[in-house]
Amino acid sequence: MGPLIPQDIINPAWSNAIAVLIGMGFGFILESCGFSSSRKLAGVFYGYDFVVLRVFFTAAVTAAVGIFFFNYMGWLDARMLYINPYYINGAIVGGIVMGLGFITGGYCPGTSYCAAAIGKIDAIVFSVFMMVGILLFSLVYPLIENFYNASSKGPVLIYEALGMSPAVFLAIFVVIALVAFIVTSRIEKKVKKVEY
Amino acid sequence: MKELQRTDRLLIATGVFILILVIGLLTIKRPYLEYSRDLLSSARDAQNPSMTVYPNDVAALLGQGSKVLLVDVRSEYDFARGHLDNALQIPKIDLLTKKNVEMFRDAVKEHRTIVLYGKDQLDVTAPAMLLRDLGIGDVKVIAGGYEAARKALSGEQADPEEYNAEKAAYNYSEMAKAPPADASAPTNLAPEIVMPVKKAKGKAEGGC
Amino acid sequence: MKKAYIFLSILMVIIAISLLILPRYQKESEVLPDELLAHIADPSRYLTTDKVAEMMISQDPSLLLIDTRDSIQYREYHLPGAFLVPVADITSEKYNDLLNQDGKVIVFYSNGDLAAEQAWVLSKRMGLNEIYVMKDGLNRWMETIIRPEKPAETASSKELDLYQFRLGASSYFGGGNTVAVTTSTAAQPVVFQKKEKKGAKEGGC
Amino acid sequence: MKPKDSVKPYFNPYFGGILLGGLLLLTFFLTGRGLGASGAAKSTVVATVDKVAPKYAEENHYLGQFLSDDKHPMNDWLVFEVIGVLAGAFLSGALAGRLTFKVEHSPKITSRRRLIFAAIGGLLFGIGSQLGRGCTSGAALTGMAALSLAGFVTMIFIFGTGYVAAYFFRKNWI
Repeated sequence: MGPLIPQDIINPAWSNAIAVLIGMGFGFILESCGFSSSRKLAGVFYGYDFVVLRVFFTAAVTAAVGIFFFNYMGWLDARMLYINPYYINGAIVGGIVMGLGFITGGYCPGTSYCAAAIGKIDAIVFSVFMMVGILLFSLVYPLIENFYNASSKGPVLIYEALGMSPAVFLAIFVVIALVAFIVTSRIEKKVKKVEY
Repeated sequence: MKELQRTDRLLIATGVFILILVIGLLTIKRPYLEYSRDLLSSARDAQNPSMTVYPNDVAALLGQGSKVLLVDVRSEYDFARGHLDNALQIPKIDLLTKKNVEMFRDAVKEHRTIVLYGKDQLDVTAPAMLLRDLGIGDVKVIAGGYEAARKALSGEQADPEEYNAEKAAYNYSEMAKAPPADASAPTNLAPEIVMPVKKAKGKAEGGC
Repeated sequence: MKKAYIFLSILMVIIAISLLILPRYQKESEVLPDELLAHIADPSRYLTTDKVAEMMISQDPSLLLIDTRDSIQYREYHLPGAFLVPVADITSEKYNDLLNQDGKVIVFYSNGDLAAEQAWVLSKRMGLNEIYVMKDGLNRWMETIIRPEKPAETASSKELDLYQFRLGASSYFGGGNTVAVTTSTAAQPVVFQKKEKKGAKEGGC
Repeated sequence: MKPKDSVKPYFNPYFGGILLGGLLLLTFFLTGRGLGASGAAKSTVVATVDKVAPKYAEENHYLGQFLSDDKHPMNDWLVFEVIGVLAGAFLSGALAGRLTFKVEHSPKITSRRRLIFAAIGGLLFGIGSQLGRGCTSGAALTGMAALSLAGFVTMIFIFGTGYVAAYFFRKNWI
């Protein structure tokens, strides 16, 4: 059955309208979870608020389990889903730079939009400078082009890389998430509360 | 964490998610087509000689009457020009329609042998393999195809080896070592080897 | 509140277990049966020996010839550059890397074409693309490429052209050994007779 | 801070996670791809540069690949999605009474310092999201849901670096 738009079950002309609706849901959920507060987000790094980890892991587990079962039930053809290609350099260095950006800026792109939408001035500054950063990246791109495009592995799936079946990996993933939830709750109780 | 105090909505959301999965799993329809044999056993069994009926045995096969389900995969035109008695014409592309799969399964339940034939053995090798992989019994094929079977039925005895398409017809290594049989102009032709233009022609000839 | 989280934790464990015990119907990577049938019904996978010879002569870098016979036959004779992958072992792990190369056009061959066809069906089910079968196999290869038969004088220019190509190919693939002419002529009549028969059977197609 | 009664509490994070996961699943089901955020910023940059200096945009190896004659760079799925994000977040903030113009920062630092760090963070995130071919939502969250290796690696490095560097920036937050 699914995915619907790539298979023309829903006319692709609707895709932009659907994008707005999905985006609204995305923004609403992020804001309602408190992702519009940089201090709440940064809590994950200092142990006083693990909201990021909780939302993130719950969402990833729910969606991954859902995709697996939908595929199993024939509702969604998992082979047609977009898998972002794995470039070792890009993923690692990009991840490190983003991690630094996260701890200094306190937002990630999606959350900065949410925070900007409810009037957080720091988030507006963050979003604007994110675009400056992209521009900067395009300026130095010729210098790092080789590095950026090197070590391409194509769209690799993690269970393939680990040599597992998807079901086994997913089961492990669910258990890891559960352990992470329990451990972080314990940590949270011990760490001094921060008012924000 | 005061947010963690409220769990009513969380439980409802979880319940809805689980409910969707459970409904999905309960209403799941097993596809009517599934491989019942994995690749390994399919590969191991690919060259099982008992799956081939040689032309000389076709008469005996037809003599079994309703114990055999004979399927002709050639085109309707070829079928109209001549076919084996009691054969059913099913084009290759229609072999797996729901109706035909059910018919095959019923035939297997009634202990009938399914035999495919086409214009030659190659014509039915892949379809028979697919049907076997899908667990539709031991689907046999007629070596040499329709023409061979017809000839055998009209009394012409043929050596089964003749219809063993996988038999090496020549001693390849000997033949490849030796010069071309036609030695009229062997050397001066060498420069003409690479002729991409001839590609189309080669294809046209081999269009069969 | 505590109770709810305990319940949810147990639920997560149940999900994890249910993932593991879910019966598997089919390997995800395999081509579905009806798709496979559509490929089977499409005869474009058959390449003539002339086409294969031409690809070999032009040293097409994407060409990957696979010999689907057994190792004895392979050692006895195989097409130049061909790799041995017996049909019964084609699913074996050790041939995985060979068959799963990007940008390769795989051509299966055997003595006839049944083993090659079976290898094709298995590979197609495994999800390989760009795979072909050399029609009529090495038997035809010998008749057309190694020992091309001279067409009648009245044959069309197309056939004559093809013959010229085959003669060229023949000398490319091993002809030109003039010393052996006398020794092999004795065996030739037999060979030719057989070829005639084969050709007659061929007429059905 | 506003009076307590006018500000609604945040969602239970697990509830939010399940909603977000369900939304992600729906997105995959409808479009075959996941959510994203930084892609829209990239499209905006491409469109802006194309407007200001079209010649440069075309010549630039990086920006040039996102330009095509038949499609405006802003006519992109992610741009529309982010318009939705802004609207949805505004709606949520309005319903919960969280709409205020302010700079949120730790009481130990000044607003100025917070804004400077936000700018640095934005800059880094802009560069990093291009290097990593997606941000936390596009690469990490969506990638993890689809079980892609890139998603997991990116996620591990974002948060790993965050934890390593957290010590040096503690004054900004706690």
